[in-house]
Amino acid sequence: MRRQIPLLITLIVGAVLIIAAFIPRAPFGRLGENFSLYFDIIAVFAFLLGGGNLVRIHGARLVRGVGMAVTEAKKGGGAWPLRFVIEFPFLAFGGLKDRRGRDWFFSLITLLGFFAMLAAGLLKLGNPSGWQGNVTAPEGMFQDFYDSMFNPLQATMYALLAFFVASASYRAFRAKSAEATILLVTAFIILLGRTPAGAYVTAWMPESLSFLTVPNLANWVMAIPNLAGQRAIIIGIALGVIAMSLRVIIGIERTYLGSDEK
Amino acid sequence: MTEQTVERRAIWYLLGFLAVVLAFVLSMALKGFTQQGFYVTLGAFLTLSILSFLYKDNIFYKMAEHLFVGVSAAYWMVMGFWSVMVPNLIGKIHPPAVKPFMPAIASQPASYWYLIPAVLGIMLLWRLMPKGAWIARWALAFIVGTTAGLNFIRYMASDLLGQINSSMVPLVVIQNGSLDIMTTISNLVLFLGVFCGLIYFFFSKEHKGVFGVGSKIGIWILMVTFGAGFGYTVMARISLLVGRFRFLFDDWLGLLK
Amino acid sequence: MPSCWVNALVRCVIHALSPSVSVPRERARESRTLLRFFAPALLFLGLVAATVFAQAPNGGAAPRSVSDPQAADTKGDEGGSIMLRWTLSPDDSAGQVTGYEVFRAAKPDGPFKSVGFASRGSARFADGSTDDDSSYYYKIITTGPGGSTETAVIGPARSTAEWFNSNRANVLVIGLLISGAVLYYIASAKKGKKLFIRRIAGLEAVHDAIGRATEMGRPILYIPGIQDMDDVQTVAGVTILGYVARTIAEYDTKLEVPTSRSIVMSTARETIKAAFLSAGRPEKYSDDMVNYITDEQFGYVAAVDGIMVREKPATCFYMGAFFAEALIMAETGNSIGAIQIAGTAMPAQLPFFVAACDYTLIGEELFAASAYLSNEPRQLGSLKGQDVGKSIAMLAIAAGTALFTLNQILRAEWFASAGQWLKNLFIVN
Amino acid sequence: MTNGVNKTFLEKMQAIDRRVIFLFIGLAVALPLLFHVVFTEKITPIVGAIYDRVENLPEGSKVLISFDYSPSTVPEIQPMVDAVLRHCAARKVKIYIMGLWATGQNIADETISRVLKPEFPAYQYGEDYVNLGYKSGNQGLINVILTDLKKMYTTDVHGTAIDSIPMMAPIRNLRNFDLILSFGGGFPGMKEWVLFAGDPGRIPVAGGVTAVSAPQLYPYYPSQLLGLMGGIKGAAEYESEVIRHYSRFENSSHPGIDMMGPQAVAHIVIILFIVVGNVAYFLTRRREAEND
Repeated sequence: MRRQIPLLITLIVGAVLIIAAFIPRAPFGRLGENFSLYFDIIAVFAFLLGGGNLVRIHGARLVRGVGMAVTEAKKGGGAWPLRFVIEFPFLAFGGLKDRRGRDWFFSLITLLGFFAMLAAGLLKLGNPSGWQGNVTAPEGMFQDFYDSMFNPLQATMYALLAFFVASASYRAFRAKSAEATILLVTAFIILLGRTPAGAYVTAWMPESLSFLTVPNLANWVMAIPNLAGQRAIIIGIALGVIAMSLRVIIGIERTYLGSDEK
Repeated sequence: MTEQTVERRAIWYLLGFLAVVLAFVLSMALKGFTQQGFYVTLGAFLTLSILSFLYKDNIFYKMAEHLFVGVSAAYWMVMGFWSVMVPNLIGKIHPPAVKPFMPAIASQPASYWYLIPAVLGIMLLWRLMPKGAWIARWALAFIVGTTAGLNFIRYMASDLLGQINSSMVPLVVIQNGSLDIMTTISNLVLFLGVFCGLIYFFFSKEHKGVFGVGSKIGIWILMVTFGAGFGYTVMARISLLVGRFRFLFDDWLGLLK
Repeated sequence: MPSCWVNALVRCVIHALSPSVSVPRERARESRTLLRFFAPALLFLGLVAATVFAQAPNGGAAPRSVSDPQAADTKGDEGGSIMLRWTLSPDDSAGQVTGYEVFRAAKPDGPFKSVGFASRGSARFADGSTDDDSSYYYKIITTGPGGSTETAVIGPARSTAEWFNSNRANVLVIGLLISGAVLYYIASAKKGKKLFIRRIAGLEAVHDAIGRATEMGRPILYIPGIQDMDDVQTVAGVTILGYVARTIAEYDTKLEVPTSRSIVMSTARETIKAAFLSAGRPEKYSDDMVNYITDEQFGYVAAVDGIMVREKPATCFYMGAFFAEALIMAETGNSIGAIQIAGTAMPAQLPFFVAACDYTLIGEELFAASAYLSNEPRQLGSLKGQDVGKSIAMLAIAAGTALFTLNQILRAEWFASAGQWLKNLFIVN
Repeated sequence: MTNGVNKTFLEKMQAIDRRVIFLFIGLAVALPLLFHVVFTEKITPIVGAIYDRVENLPEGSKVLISFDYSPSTVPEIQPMVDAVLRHCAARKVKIYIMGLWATGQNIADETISRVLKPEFPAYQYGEDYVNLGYKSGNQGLINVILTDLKKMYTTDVHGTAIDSIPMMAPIRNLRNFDLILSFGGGFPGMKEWVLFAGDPGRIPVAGGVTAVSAPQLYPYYPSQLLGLMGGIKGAAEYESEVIRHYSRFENSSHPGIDMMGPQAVAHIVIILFIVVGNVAYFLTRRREAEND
């Protein structure tokens, strides 16, 4: 029973949404749209699960780690709080022998960041227009935190890609096989074509061969063979999604629902 | 580890820690001890901490990473609360309740349909209860059913039909009585590419003989696509790094004019 | 005045074309003089006219009006909309038209109010603000830099709601065809019909990769994408996790699944729990295998990179929807020497997985993976059904291409219209 | 002896430590930035299509600009937005600003106060431009406002009722716009605008995306997508074109053009590394073949 009801829910919800796509009249016409809105709401409820998990894990590590660090400091005897302060960097940055509590200081950072941001946002601290103001209004504490921490962290993490893209292309673009050579040659043309250098390399070509200049070739590769491959991939994906959705709806694919037993 | 080495390590750690604090304070002195100066310095400090990961994992990266996790998790929760929970749930079920926050929507009529996601959300949370954790599966079943139903139609209509539609092009293009060579070649490549690409994806037929040749061409076309996608993207990635360097050089150090 | 010129032109042309036509001598001489004098000038003027005609027949003047305007209910909608169609103004392509403004009134004699503007080149406009209980009258005003002209009042038109979205009839038919094929092969596989499924290298490698982690005594990292459960790729990623977890349960290997969404965390826990149970090892399962990190894409990848360099997993799986973080993870995974198996239907990220991972499931293969790994006849049957879908797509593309090609070569109207008909079957509404 | 040394050198060239590559990339970006290296750009048809459409919009046309990105892609997207915004304002069209991304709202505010207010003082809020702000719902939001904008937007970003904003009077839904411009790169973004607004509503959609998303959008051009700016190069092309036609913008900032310098150098560095790797690979193979 515990398994049948969820399967039935999936079947009904999935089938109704598919049928509703063909009925423009209310309430069917807006069903898909409304269900998407419902999903967003459920996702916010779920934040409690995720956030709870985050706090639980880091909280536990913090408590355990601080305990261990204090024990460690007390071992030296004398004025252990003073010892704790002096040895703090050591005790905080991985100096503890027991793995389970070693990263306590980092967990503390996570928790501080989490609660500071949460408080600033939920209470709209420092918001120029108070409760009614937009939570992301400039000068609010939430936005300040965002600008000074979230933004540089996010942008830099993203920027790491500049380095990784270089190391990956150095390693992967090597003419070891027919496929790898094609990959290499195409990437090479496009790379050149995206810079002013591409235009200079083939600038000597006569007008009649202009389609062979690197920028034109790069544009052609983007517009034609790339497009062909994209289309094949997209059509394949669409069929994959259709079959997968059907399997889910009729209940053949149900690993996500857990087991029959409790 | 003897007690002495531990002590020595602790001292080194302490010195390192102080050096970082000092560097921070000095950098702030450059920008002026204002809130703005503090924020820019903090941003630069975090930027450098993340970049240090390129050399190897270290405590600066680890600190930045942990801060990022905490701050960003809370960020999305707050956004979810103010942009979904308040206007789309509370504001729909009991509009007067949101009057202190969003007076504009407080007078709209209540819509009790939104009790559905509320109930499903609570079901999902039920797994925290000691008993009846299985009830959460009902909510999951609803979510997965919605995903399956919506995506079935969405991919069917836009991706499948749309791409088939635009793949129908003449293989030979004759303009004013003469062959348009460029377009003809392009269309041939396009057709062959889509066709062979699809052959590659066949699961229930062995890729041998003519079919094998088609599938081979299919892989080649896919490789062209991947090479092109890769090459095209490099630019974007470099731009991001340029953005970070500009921040460091300009906003923080004031080197660019 | 212009008609006079046209007359002269026509006469000249007739004379030029028919030199042998017997005409009174005087008249003939007159025409010849006319010709001699005017022919070069006329030829020049004709050329100019021809070019100008193609661009701006009545430069500076108001554009000519649209013709054949019609107003009728928008078909296959929920009501509240009337569709207006017209034949473009002859001046449209000449760039003398800026657009078409649609005016509406409740009575044929007005007052008319503008309801919208269709830009140059568009021959239809949907007035999406009608009330199903009222009748409306319309007129269409063609505007251009030189002024504007309006059509006569058309109407009355009413909007109605329909029970069937006729614009989507093609989606219905093709959907039924493909679903039918999938269901048919599922049913026939259930009856015991043997199906051939080709080898998918990335999936063959799954067992070895798990075995390797066990031998090395290092954990396995599984990333089910960074999107929520409303993305079908995440559903695929989580189902594949189910099969991977079943294999892992048989070994003594640590599994780590960091997730970037709370709902995915819940679902992944259910999935792994069930997998361990069906492998007969429920006691080995713990909720700590799956942890929520953060919804933020780059915060998530920062943490995953941290896990990679500190715990050094021997095997990394990336199955689901990925964005830019794909390469950050795959390159870090590569630097620690992990075996990496990726699968995504994000075309933009496929190149990076192909470059940095050992095996990559490309698009459709991601959705086929769970069926393939399950090795269950019914699931495999659905793969055969997918192939039928591909055959339909290939047939349609081939037929459409053939018709359009024949039209180019033979210039026969029939091929063009047949091709267009076929193409329209696949139009997206 | 020499042979042995060479071989190890070749092997080294085949497996350069990634940190060496990282260092070179860092320098390739930092040095041109510090020493201000710039190149000139020529417009390509796919970008030109957008430029021409905006250029030919009659005064008072209604253009919707959607900010669908976050600070992480600002360096790549913002130059396009600035250039297009300047162009639109120079054409005196009415600009409607919104965002599918929560993060887009702040960026929009920032853009308005940095570009629109100081450079076009005649532009009046509510008359010539309006900021509708962010609403959640992704493609669902587009779906709704395709038929009824006021269902989702009852106020603008400042809380002013929509009905009291003069330029909102002629707007019932998305179909009332002459052009929709989306800037972004992820989900939701341009693809959703095409599928949920452009196609069903037959509204011209164009805009700019990060270079990584551009190849995915090529299939929609030109039938479903009017034009596309891909990455910084797209921005640099648009900037060059705007500057070429409007002398008043000669002294405006042009980050796209500025950023092409580091771009070009970094690209060449990557290309060189690929060449070195391949040459070393071939030499090793040939030597192995000779030794056999």
